[in-house]
Amino acid sequence: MEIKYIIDTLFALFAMTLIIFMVPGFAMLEAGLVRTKNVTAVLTVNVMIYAVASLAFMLIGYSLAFGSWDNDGMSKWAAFLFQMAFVGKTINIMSGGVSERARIIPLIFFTVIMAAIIYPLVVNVTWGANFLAGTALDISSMHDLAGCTVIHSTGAWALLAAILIIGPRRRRYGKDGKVRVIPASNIPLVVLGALLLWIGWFGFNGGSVGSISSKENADLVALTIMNTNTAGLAGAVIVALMMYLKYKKFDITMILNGALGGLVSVTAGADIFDMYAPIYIGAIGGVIVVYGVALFDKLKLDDPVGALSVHLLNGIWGTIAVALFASDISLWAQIKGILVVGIFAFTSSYVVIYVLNKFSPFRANDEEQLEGLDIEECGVEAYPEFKRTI
Amino acid sequence: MEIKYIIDTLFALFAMTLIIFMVPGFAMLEAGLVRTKNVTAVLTVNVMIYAVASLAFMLIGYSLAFGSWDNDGMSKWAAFLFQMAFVGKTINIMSGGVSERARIIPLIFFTVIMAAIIYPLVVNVTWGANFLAGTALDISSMHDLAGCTVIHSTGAWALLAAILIIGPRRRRYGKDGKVRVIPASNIPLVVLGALLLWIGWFGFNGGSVGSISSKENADLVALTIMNTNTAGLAGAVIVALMMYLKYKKFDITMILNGALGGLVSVTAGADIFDMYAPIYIGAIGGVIVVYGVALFDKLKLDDPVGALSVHLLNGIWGTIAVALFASDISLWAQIKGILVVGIFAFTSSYVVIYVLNKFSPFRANDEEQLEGLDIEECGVEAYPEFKRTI
Amino acid sequence: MEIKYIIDTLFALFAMTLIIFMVPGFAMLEAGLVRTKNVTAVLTVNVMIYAVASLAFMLIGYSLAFGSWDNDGMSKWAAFLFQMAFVGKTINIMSGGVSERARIIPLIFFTVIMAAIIYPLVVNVTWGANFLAGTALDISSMHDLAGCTVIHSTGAWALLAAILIIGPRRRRYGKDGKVRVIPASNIPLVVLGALLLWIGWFGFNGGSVGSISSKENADLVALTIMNTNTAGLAGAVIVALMMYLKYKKFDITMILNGALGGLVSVTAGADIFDMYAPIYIGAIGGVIVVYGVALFDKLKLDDPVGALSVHLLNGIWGTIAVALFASDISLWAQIKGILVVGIFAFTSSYVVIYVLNKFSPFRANDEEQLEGLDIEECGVEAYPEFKRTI
Amino acid sequence: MKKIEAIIKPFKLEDVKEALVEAGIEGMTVSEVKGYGRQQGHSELYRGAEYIVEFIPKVKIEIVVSSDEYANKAIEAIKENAKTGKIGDGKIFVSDISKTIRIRTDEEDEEAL
Amino acid sequence: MKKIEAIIKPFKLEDVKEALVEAGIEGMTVSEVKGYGRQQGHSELYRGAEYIVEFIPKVKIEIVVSSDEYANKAIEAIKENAKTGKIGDGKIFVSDISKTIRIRTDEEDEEAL
Amino acid sequence: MKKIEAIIKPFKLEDVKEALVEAGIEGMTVSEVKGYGRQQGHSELYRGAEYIVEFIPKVKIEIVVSSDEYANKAIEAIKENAKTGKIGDGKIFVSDISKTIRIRTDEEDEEAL
Ligand SMILES: Nc1ncnc2c1ncn2[C@@H]1O[C@H](COP(=O)(O)OP(=O)(O)O)[C@@H](O)[C@H]1O
Ligand SMILES: Nc1ncnc2c1ncn2[C@@H]1O[C@H](COP(=O)(O)OP(=O)(O)O)[C@@H](O)[C@H]1O
Ligand SMILES: Nc1ncnc2c1ncn2[C@@H]1O[C@H](COP(=O)(O)OP(=O)(O)O)[C@@H](O)[C@H]1O
Repeated sequence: MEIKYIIDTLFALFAMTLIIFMVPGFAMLEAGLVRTKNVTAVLTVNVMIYAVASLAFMLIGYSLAFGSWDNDGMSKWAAFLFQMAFVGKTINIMSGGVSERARIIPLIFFTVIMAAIIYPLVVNVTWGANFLAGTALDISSMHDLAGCTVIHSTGAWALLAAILIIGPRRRRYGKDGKVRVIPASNIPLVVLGALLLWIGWFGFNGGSVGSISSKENADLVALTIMNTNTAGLAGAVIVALMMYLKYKKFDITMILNGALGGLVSVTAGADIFDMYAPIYIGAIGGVIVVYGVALFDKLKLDDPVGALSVHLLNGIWGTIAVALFASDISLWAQIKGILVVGIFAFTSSYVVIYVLNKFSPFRANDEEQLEGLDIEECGVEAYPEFKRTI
Repeated sequence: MEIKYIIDTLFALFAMTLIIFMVPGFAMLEAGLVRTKNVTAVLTVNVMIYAVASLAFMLIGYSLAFGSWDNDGMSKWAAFLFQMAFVGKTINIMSGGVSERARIIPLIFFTVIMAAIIYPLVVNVTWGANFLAGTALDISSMHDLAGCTVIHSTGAWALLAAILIIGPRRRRYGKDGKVRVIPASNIPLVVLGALLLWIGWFGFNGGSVGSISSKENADLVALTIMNTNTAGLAGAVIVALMMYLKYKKFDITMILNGALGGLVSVTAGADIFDMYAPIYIGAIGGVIVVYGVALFDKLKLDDPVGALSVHLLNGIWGTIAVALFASDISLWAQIKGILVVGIFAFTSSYVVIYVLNKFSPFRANDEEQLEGLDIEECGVEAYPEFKRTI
Repeated sequence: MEIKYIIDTLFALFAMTLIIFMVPGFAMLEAGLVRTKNVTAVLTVNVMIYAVASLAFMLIGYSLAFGSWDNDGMSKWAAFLFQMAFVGKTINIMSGGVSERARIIPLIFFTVIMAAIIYPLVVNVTWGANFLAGTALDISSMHDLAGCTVIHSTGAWALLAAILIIGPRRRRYGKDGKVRVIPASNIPLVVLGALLLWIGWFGFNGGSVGSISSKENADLVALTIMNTNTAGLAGAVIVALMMYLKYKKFDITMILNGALGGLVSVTAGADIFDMYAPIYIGAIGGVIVVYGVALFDKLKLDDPVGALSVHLLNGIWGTIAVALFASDISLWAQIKGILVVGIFAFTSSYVVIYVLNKFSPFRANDEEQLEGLDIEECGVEAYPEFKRTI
Repeated sequence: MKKIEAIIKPFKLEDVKEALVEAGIEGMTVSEVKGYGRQQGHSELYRGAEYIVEFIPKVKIEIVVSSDEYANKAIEAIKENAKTGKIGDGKIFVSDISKTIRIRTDEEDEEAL
Repeated sequence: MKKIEAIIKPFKLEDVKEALVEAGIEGMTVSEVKGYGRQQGHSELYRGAEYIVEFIPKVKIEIVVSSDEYANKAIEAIKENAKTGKIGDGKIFVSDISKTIRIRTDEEDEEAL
Repeated sequence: MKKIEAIIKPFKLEDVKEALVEAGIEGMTVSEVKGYGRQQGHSELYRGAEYIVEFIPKVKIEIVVSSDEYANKAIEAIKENAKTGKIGDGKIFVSDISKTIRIRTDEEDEEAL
């Protein structure tokens, strides 16, 4: 047994490390997607989320989620680290979607509450101690391998609440209802960030199998990583095709969102799909992103990085897909899980953000947005020596 | 035996992950080496190659190469993932060398054929099922640990075919025969990319040992990684010296090419060299790059990233070096392998590119090249807010 | 026993790989912190340090440090690779702090001597063969898990010597004693670099436990990584707070230095602290950085990346902290270790740099600094197509 | 012919451009410049130290027009649309141009505009 | 003295510069500007949405010459070498300069050029 | 009114600006340009091949002043502070401005400066 303990500890540390690559992953992706005047601010937010969320989770959230630090299968420190690597992601999803207008201080307050309470409660009723066990709201039979609902939807529900309260960026939607396109400022960073996220996903989903120390589990982990990758591939390919058919051009910003959508969509069931299902699931995930981005813009829900489409719509789709593409999974259990988590995550986030907003307004005013959050919030320009074009 | 299965699965997943870091590695390297107006296009090509080649290899190529998915030593999914991580590299080598002028659509078509057929056939006769077994063309006795010939030369032969058909970039060679130097646009990206490739090489070569689950294999894997690294070091150092002697300056773009040349040159035999041989092999690899780059420019073979020198010349040199620096390796077997693979890879690529080129021309015309492929092919500028200098 | 050998070899290779990510980590961090005209030069220095230091350590330093290449617990090649991954860091610390004015050639000479002799001697008397054993200077009872003193202080003492000899950057300190602030040129690279260093630290400290192949060691490794991470979190949070209280702004360049300071400060004892101690240790480390940066500027010791505060002050603090926060560690043993290493590292570096400086002056003259080291030393502009602002 | 050079706040460019087009000005050349004047620069941070950025980003618009009438139209359009009422709104300078050529057609003066 | 300002397509700069040097013009100052005129901007994409980039990169060349003769030479060199015949080739503007100084030597006017 | 355009070496900007402010010049507009003249460009490397960068970074300062007196003050300030004595120090060009407007206040000419 000792050898299993050792190998699973090593495996968890390996998986954890891959997930931590998502910290620069998110940071680079978002730094590339926003305008140069808001780059330092989003980077600062990303660093602060990692720092604050991880500490809050260590001090409060982890116990709340799992009831205890004990672990038989591997070092409890490794088990913690693996779980800790997740928590910031929920908040990254939220912060990315309100970037270019949300101030740092209230985001940090929200990070504390999300990492210490909201997310741990979601984990509690799904993967953790489950205080709802035995009640009508028990959703522990939902199959959600690595957080399609638990992480991606949770973060994106918080984002939806935040967008509703904070509103769109200055001049994003014209008086005449026209949508003003605000392009990404640094495409290499976008690509680097997306690819680091992609690699991190191997640890995210593979590590969520929880153990590699038996022949079956070794197969399961490898299959999970393969399926994860496949869905990302399919998401990228389908969106490339859609872009080419529409514009005769390959819009890389959308293609990468398609890949990420594919990756989210396979996250709930990567361990129990056969090797072909992820092609369909990921491709549908990609299509969802393309229509989702347009839809949210029509609804004037301003989301600079496309997080609502990538994480919310695909978080839902991916959780449902498990019931459609894997056997022995109850569609109802999946939907119930989506609903319970969704209602809880959205409502609690809405209330928290609403209240925080009274004390420490999230929204930078028009003048601050015009100047850029970098100077207002950080005092540090991202590229001070580079001449900006108009 | 179960424990060996588990450890080798974990090891393959670790090695595979390192190789996947070569996806951002190639992407950043090439994005840094091309002009700002072609950055999005090369990034898009890199992402599409990963997506399309991996899917094609999964659906067709892998079976063609190995005859079956079965695997006793480790999870078959892990074995597949490890092999899948290789396939895109061959095409990256080719696409990098025709960047700044090759259109995306025909590159994608070529990617499908390369990943589904050409590369799998090369693998088949070297590491795989070997349909040439017993014939006069049997080259399975060539020692090529991690693809000096199988991957690097194959990709570079395809590149040579592509350059012959597509031609140089607009105004690269003046009417008077003068070579116009087109400098790299973003050196930090070049360095980041090269270093990510370097790290990926540990997985590439180390993982190619195939198993770490015995004392001998553990030593072999560690020695392989050490030798790989050493050759890269030697390549960098010798080129730095050469540049300093010639210009009293350290041309980092050449130094990194030297390091990559060193890494390629040790790829065939890193597992069977002693710890000193890679110093010589890598240093010679570096020297080859310096003269190679100048040579190909004299031949008017326009290769913006130096791939012919790094991958073709050093692919050949590295494969021969095994016979020179390791015992019990037949020089003739190595040369025969180089020839058979080279003739097949070059001819088949040439025919495929030639035919594709009739239907979907590879070359962006002069006006499109002037405007830059980013706007023509992707509609997305890489750095829209940064003012470009003339 | 064979299985332990295998697992520890795999573990060392994993840890080594993470440390190698610090090569791009340092490179990106420094490339982001210096002005655009010196970016290629610092990148070149970083690459040359990795190449030259690793080779010198392989050919000379490793034997000098450990007496022999033999290893029972794991593959000797893996053991070497893990140690080799350290050596460049010492010099990175030094080179970063004299960037924007130190020429490449003398830096390379110093790299050879540091990697072949100075650093190996420090290792010899702390982790290695210990030629001081039994003498009054024996410091082998200092607890320094992963090089708080052995690596960070050693490198930073060399830096202090270098700054004293080389002097500040042109016009950094006005005639009137005023300090001219020279801001970082590329914040995304700074963040990317710092986060890669952070991840590398997991391998650095975790791997320094030396073995994961027993239940106790698995726990120890996981705890070490967790503690490492926690101290980085605490350093970031405390500095963010200090910056906000002082300026109502989040200065990310300082926050990241705080995180790095926290990471250094926990490096000596991450394996023997409980899970809460690193919060205090890292937070103090962050505070030290804030005051340290200001202090060194008052002393006119010009250190563009803050290495003296991050590595020297926190190297000392972290080594002392072991005695304060862990039981059974002698404060005197720690202080003695700091002193012996400090005096040796500073004096030997000073002499070497002083002598080298006579033959090959370190300092680029004012005109060269004005033009920028990129053109003077490398002939390669980092961002030739990007228009620079005044 | 008159040349009108206006230094304005960058975010006003779009409004000004639209007003100019409406006023019948069909061509213009703009560039990013830095201004120094009464408007105070802001302070920035680097590793815990503050410093002042004195030069403020502005946009310069250059328009050559064939007649005083157009010049006045252009000036009016700029004045109305670049104004925020806060320090730093910028300046308009008018000078004489003695000759204009359209490179494509070799047309000169009025015809070239 | 005359000042010649030419707005041209960026990729024509090298040809124009060489022609100017051949015509005996020893100095010039160039800058990157954006032009708005009859030439249409192109459309770009971002996450599946299209938008138009209206301002087109151009290069501005400024040359001060001492005599009408040189002015004409310069204008000819520019006209011939900047022309593609397609919309957007740009404009040449000529104006007067009342004084020129070479900073290095304090030379003035003709001698400073 | 006079417009003074000076092309100087970039690292001299700070000194020149301070001297101008001391001379009572309250406003100026600067931009990054590239110069071509007697000063030779430097050579750079790319993958082992050398090439020449011909255009040299310069800074252009534009100042509009109300009187010849101020013009002379400005010219003196620039001449003294931009000089290094080496080739490439740059040029000063003076021309006439017929009208100036301060956008914020609609003030004109002298009052606008
Ligand atoms: N004398 C001048 N010559 C050239 N440009 C000037 C002059 N005075 C002001 N400017 C330009 O006009 C801009 C605005 O001037 P400023 O004094 O800040 O405010 P205001 O225009 O409201 O008086 C400056 O940033 C500078 O670009
Ligand atoms: N009235 C004007 N004032 C200043 N610049 C102008 C004017 N008209 C055109 N330009 C400049 O000349 C460029 C070319 O003009 P455009 O109308 O597009 O084509 P063409 O020169 O072929 O008529 C524009 O992009 C702009 O930079
Ligand atoms: N005739 C000219 N018209 C416009 N700008 C010029 C002219 N001659 C020189 N310049 C500008 O002045 C700068 C310095 O000129 P240069 O001939 O190199 O040295 P110097 O000013 O010492 O004679 C050039 O880089 C260019 O920007």
